Amino acid sequence: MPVKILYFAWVREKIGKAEEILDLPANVTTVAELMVWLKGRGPEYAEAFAQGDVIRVALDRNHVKSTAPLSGAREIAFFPPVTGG
Amino acid sequence: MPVKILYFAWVREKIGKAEEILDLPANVTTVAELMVWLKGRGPEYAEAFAQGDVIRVALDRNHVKSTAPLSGAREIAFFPPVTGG
Amino acid sequence: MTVRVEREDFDVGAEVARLTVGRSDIGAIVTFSGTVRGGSGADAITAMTLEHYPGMTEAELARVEAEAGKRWPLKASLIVHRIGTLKPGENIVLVVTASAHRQAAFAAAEFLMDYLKTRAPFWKKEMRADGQARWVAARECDREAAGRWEEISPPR
Amino acid sequence: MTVRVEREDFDVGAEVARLTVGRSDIGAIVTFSGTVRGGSGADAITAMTLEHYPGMTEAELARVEAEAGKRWPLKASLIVHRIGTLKPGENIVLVVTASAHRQAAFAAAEFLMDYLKTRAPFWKKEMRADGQARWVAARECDREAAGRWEEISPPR
Repeated sequence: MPVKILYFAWVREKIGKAEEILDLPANVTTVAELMVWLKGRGPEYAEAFAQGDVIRVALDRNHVKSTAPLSGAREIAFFPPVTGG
Repeated sequence: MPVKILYFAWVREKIGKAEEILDLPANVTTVAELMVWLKGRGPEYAEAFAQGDVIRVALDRNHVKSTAPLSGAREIAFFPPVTGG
Repeated sequence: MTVRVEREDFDVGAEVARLTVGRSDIGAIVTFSGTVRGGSGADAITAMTLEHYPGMTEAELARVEAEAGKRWPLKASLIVHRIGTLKPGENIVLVVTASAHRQAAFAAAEFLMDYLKTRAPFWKKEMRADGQARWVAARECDREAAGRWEEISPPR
Repeated sequence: MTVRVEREDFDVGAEVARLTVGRSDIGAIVTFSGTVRGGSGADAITAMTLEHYPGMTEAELARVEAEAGKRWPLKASLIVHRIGTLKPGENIVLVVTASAHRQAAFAAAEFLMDYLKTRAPFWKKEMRADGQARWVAARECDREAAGRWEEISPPR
């Protein structure tokens, strides 16, 4: 099942792209597992996710914790802590 | 020593005037004594000051308690609790 | 730091613009506008008249504003209070506070309103739909709201 | 109850007027405007760029606004957040809350700002006077400010 992955702010800058469509392996079932898997895709990913604990995640546009199951989300976004307002 | 006395809101309406200049007797030295003395000036004053404890006082444009000495104030104002804002 | 008592209406946007024009040290601006509520049923009103104590009002508002400036690091502040006869929906009072950060601007605006409500010599008289006129009674909750600032030390 | 994300500037007075026109059930209107601070010395900035997550931003702001409407008896509310490149002194965000009484309007405006700061997916990048660009770091005090609402029951 292809999933749309979005990157924002410095996560986007480090990875060098704003979004991509990826087929996730069957054994990637949580946000944390997805981050580990993405790190393996290249040094730019490894650097972006080096401080994985500061990166925030949204599944289908809802904030979730990194322990959350992917639960068939179609759109997954990674970004730094928000700084609006 | 003549003193200017001001009345506002329903105190003014009950007394029927907004201000007057009065010579206070020497034995009227506190706000509370002045209120008692004013009550004696006529039924309109008696009615205005009937609920003396709800009436607020300012001496020379500063809020004071009814126990305050008049301390040579030149302008004394009586009014209900304020309701601005 | 400005205080005005006037009959004319105010425009919130114009007042904020005047207070902040050309400044880049302000990060947060809070405004409070108080307006005449029309009420309904037996409490419906057709107008409200605001009387005040000229001279003392301005002095009291300036004292309240100076106290806010001591408690919080304000970059600018403004109090405008209208007098005369106002219709439901019309503006009565405007408070504006500007600071580098929002916490100070919010706290100072609340403080100004709480103190203004209990210290500034204004009195409201309502003209009711049934033809009666009535002086508005002071609200106990306003005294309580003002009282809370005497215990809190300011978050500087 | 309205949420907008846009490039254009807003006018506080016009937004308040639009929200309250023809209404006499509102007694209190609070606005919060956040503006770009220019900083000074080594921290001087020449511009700030705001990036966001289209779709999620609007959804998150609407959720935050709906939550405020559940906690306080609001008559109207508005959130406007700008995106794009802004200069020091320019507006970033506007929150407006309207209620019968001031306590609800103040509390709801603070709540909206605290939640917006920690939940709405916006990111600021500063262009510094020394030529460097830098993503603004999240402030711990904003997390704490939002956290306090989880413990307080609303003053209804």
